[in-house]
Amino acid sequence: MDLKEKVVFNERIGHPVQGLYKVVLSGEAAKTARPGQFLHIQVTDTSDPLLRRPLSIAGIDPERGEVTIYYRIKGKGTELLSRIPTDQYLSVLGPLGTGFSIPEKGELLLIAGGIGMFPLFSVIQAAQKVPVKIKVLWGGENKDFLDSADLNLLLQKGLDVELSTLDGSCGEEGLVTALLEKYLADKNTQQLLSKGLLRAAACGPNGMLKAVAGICRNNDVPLEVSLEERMACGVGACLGCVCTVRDANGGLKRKRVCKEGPVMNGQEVVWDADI
Amino acid sequence: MDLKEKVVFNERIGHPVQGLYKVVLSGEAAKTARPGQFLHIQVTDTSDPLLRRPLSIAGIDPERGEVTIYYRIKGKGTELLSRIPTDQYLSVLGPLGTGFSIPEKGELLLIAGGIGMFPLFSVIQAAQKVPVKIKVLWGGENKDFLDSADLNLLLQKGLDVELSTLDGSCGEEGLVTALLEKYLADKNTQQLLSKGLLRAAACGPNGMLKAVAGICRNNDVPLEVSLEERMACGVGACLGCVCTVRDANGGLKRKRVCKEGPVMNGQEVVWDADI
Amino acid sequence: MQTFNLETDLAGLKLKNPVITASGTYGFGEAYAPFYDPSVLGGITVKGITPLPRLGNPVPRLAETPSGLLNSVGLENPGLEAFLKNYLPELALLDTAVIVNISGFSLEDYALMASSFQRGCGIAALEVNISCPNIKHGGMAFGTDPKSAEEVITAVRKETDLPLIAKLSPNVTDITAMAKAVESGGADIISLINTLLGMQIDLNAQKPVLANTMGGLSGPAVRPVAVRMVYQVYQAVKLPVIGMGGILTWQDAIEFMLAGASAVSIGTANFGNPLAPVEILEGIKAYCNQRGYQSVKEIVGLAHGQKG
Amino acid sequence: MQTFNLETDLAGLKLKNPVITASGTYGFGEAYAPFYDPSVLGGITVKGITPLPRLGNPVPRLAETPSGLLNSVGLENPGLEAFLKNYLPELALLDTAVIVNISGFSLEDYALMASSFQRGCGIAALEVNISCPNIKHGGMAFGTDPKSAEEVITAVRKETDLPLIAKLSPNVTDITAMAKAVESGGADIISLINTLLGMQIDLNAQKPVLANTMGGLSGPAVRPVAVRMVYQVYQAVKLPVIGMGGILTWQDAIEFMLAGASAVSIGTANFGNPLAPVEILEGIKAYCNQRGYQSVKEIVGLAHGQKG
Ligand SMILES: Cc1cc2nc3c(=O)[nH]c(=O)nc-3n(C[C@H](O)[C@H](O)[C@H](O)COP(=O)(O)OP(=O)(O)OC[C@H]3O[C@@H](n4cnc5c(N)ncnc54)[C@H](O)[C@@H]3O)c2cc1C
Ligand SMILES: Cc1cc2nc3c(=O)[nH]c(=O)nc-3n(C[C@H](O)[C@H](O)[C@H](O)COP(=O)(O)OP(=O)(O)OC[C@H]3O[C@@H](n4cnc5c(N)ncnc54)[C@H](O)[C@@H]3O)c2cc1C
Ligand SMILES: Cc1cc2nc3c(=O)[nH]c(=O)nc-3n(C[C@H](O)[C@H](O)[C@H](O)COP(=O)(O)O)c2cc1C
Ligand SMILES: Cc1cc2nc3c(=O)[nH]c(=O)nc-3n(C[C@H](O)[C@H](O)[C@H](O)COP(=O)(O)O)c2cc1C
Ligand code: FES
Ligand code: FES
Repeated sequence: MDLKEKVVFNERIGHPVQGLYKVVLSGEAAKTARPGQFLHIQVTDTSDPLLRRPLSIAGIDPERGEVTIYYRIKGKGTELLSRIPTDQYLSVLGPLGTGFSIPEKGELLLIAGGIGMFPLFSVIQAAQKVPVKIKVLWGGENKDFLDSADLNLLLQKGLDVELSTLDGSCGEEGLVTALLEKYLADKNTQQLLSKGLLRAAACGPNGMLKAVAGICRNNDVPLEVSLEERMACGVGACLGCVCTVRDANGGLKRKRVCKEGPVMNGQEVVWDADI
Repeated sequence: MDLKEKVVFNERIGHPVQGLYKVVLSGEAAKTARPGQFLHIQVTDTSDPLLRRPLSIAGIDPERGEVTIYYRIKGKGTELLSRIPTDQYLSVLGPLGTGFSIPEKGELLLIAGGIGMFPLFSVIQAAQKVPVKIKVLWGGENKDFLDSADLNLLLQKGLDVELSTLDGSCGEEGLVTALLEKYLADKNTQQLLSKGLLRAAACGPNGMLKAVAGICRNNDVPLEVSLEERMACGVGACLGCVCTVRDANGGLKRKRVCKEGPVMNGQEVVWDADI
Repeated sequence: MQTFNLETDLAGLKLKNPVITASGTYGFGEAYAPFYDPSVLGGITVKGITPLPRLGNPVPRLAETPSGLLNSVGLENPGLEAFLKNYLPELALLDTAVIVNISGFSLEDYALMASSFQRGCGIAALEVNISCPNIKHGGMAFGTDPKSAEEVITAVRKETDLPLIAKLSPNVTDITAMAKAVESGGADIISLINTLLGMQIDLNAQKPVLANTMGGLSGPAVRPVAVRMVYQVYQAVKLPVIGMGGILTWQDAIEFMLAGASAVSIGTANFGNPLAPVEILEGIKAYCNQRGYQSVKEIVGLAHGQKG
Repeated sequence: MQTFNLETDLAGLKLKNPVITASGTYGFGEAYAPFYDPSVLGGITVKGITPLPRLGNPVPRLAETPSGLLNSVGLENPGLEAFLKNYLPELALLDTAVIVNISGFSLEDYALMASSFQRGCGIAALEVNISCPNIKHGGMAFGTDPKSAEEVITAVRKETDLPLIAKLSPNVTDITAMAKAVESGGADIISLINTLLGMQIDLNAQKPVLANTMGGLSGPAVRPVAVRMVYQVYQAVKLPVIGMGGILTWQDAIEFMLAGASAVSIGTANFGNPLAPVEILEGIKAYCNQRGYQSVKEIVGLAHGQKG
């Protein structure tokens, strides 16, 4: 669980303005990692910043013993991470948390907002090994972002991808939720649905996930979402990272995003819980 | 005063157990630096550690625009410094503080304890440009330390060097103060002294400097000492780094080691001031 | 080396070594079990419990600060009943001193909690949290006024025969007055410090980062304040002290012990380094061995010179 | 862009911009002059002065802590007379608000100091340090008890017509009680926070690092506590607030202003980055410009929602 992983690649990808990086770690993590899990990474050995940084696993190569992570420079922690040279070892906790379930048949609909695509890369990797069809809906700010965030990786795999951008510079203009609504309204999709052969997995900003959960509920699509919340321990000890869920009896409960999540049943999450 | 200096060399020297490093900085500092001054160096851009680290200038090359510093890994700050790769820029304040005076004739006696030799390297460099004779007394823990601390540099220059070590592994067994007493008792030295042609400069641990000051007072040798004290600002603003001096009227005063020092009149300093 | 003794005894609370984990940072003893066996530690303190279950505060509950962490978990816990049923049995099996941390919003709350724990129930001591700064309607008042603090401890003392640890809040003008108050109230041991009240503001949203506005500051940022308070309390009262607040390394732990702590508690450090308590224990051992002490008790309070 | 107004007015203390330097971290205005012209700042606060010259505490006076600095300078200063003769004339020439920080060990001390400074003497305001934790025989008492704090301010108020800044100590249970006390005493402005009392212990020597045992903690480590106190004081009293405590960057400065500070003071940050005050000023300007504010006053207290 507490690993020393060797940095074998850590470089900026795409256009500098997007601040996106890809890091490949070699070590034990790859042996047990499942799609949707995350690593809790120490970015410095001084006490500022004090906490580790949670980053989702985007690629798993058990044979080579490598995991891939994509990250965006947000603040001090990710900035420090981006400066770590190859061959250096990182202290890593993980793989942590629950993973996405990979259905064995039918269609798996992946819905991503922005860098929410990254954890879904690992889902694609796993799903391509089973006879399930993959459909990707991905919304980003603009074409530059999508290109920078390794859109090519999906296209090269020959996947069925629909895109949306806020400025219309690539795919549909608008939100990924519009793509979702259109796709679910489609006759073929309805057929799949009626046979219980469609499942969805989503990752992205909270507002988007909430909207996706609403649409999926209206259409009876089983949905898994990957949540983000500020984390301290990453292992269920501090209760810092909770989300609110409604249990079978309608009562409210907390679940720890790091332990019972980050992947949760999309219908059980209470979005914008104000308690 | 606030400079960006480029690290052109930063490597361990000598035996690893000694933890000694040499760093060469290229930039503006070399243009105005005088022997005995120090640089106040930022070792990280996070807030832990918060303060800069004061390090003495050991070598000045105005033509190449380079200053050399020797340092010993003591704690977190010097450890972080040792990890800084070449070609990176460091934020440096300085050159700061007073310098040693270099007499134009007679003999300059340099008395060093341990890594206290390092600032005196810059004195030697300067003194070799004027017709003053240099005599070095240097005490260290053992031969391994002296070798690691670039003893060769002195020997190569053909300087008149006497050594002492605590374990007798090199030079006399014992303290550098014993070398000093013996040297001052010497007839030739007494002659120089009586003609007012001997001056001394010392750097080392406080206890040693106190003893050296006592011996020099007894023998009427003018003495400059370079002091160390914990520093925050390095520029005279915080009053954190004071030493106590006795003024002409016998009254006690504070002087700031960073501003009125680090080089002070050895006879004016009140050692072990308990107020 | 072999004769060196790590055992320590804090007014009836026997510990096999002086390293404990701090309440709220170690779950109910299960969270770090995948990393090492908690039984190697002197003790573990469980998350603060209250008479009734609590959902705690909304998120965000965490904010990182320079060398520090703000939290406003708000005492989320399953409540007394669920604790006794679902957690205590497992905890009682551990070969380490289990300390239960209790919080309440009235004297009756505290008394009720205390009456549920007695010698032989599987725990080693009760820690009374009179200082949690996260709860708007309680907690704070008890921990920042000597009289209320004494009352709580008196109320709890009546209800249990377990060793009683009073956990002090640092958000006070005079920590020694608080220490004396809980001493009069009948506490056996004092633990300190709980978190310092702090906050952070989001520049984009132009509002507090924590949903609860304010939170408790922990981590190395607060260590100098914690060491100072341990030092002061050691001089002010006779009770043994459990020191905590920003201990990351064994050096930090020794600092607290020299200041007067008979044992140390590790909190926020767990988050960065799950093995911190184990490494700290090893470091304490090495420091004492190297200096030739026979027992870890010998270093307690040495920084005071005479008294030590 | 051109119409943006950096000027601010704190109850009669006019500042051309809201960035000030903190007492004890800027000498008498000369230390950072080689780096930039101090007149670009809104104000500078000079080292605390006392009626008589003081040697201050023995060394070591400094100890570094995680993201923090402990100091026990002990109010070393040349004394009132030498200040008036040797420092004030130069200071009066600066085109910035010069704030003189005064400390004392009795009400008479404070009154005496205050009577020496009046409008027109070349300074813009008097800051009363009732909170210096470094002096064993004074300071602390005034700053940690509301009644004494009010007395000091009342005594000073009688003696000077200058704008009066009361500088509060954070080492109190209830900062709002202190704020209300100095408001009743007649303070025009409140500045906070002074340093938190802390200490560090040397593991080899097994004694406190600072010769004076304890010292005042400053720097980013204390920022969450300082922001919290500014936020609380802003709600508790009507006086304008000068916020300080661990401000390193313009982001930190904005945090204090959103919490309710009308101006900010830069202390420990100077030591790491002599240009910090200038860079912070630029950052405040950019933040306000980017968000379309006309005046820097508009952001003060925004984190309070309604009230702001
Ligand atoms: C389970 C999980 C998986 C994640 N996977 C990825 C990923 O694959 N790629 C990626 O780029 N980012 C991912 N994130 C977000 C990433 O953790 C944050 O962007 C990062 O912690 C920011 O740190 P910082 O120091 O750069 O930013 P700062 O803004 O300086 O961080 C300040 C504090 O806020 C916390 N914080 C800030 N943003 C977030 C956030 N979105 N989620 C949680 N905590 C946050 C930080 O951890 C830190 O404690 C994930 C987050 C979670 C919880
Ligand atoms: C004017 C001056 C010149 C110096 N020149 C040299 C030199 O040329 N080579 C060299 O190796 N060392 C030199 N030193 C000592 C050097 O500054 C310290 O060893 C260094 O600051 C230790 O930092 P650290 O983080 O590694 O150690 P830590 O022990 O972790 O430092 C903790 C704190 O104590 C302070 N501190 C620790 N030791 C000293 C010390 N001896 N003097 C002042 N502050 C100290 C640090 O600055 C820091 O704030 C000099 C000191 C001064 C004041
Ligand atoms: C996330 C978190 C939750 C905490 N919960 C509790 C609690 O329930 N009861 C309690 O007495 N202290 C609680 N504390 C305080 C710690 O037990 C400890 O006193 C404090 O964090 C200082 O130590 P540290 O700096 O080592 O963390 C909590 C601290 C943190 C960080
Ligand atoms: C070295 C030093 C000396 C100080 N001297 C004084 C002083 O004389 N009078 C005073 O009111 N505050 C004094 N202070 C407190 C600062 O003015 C300021 O309130 C405190 O350091 C918090 O701000 P900062 O974190 O930005 O430094 C001093 C602080 C430091 C670090
Ligand atoms: S991060 Fe600590 S419980 Fe999830
Ligand atoms: S280090 Fe600040 S005055 Fe010398």
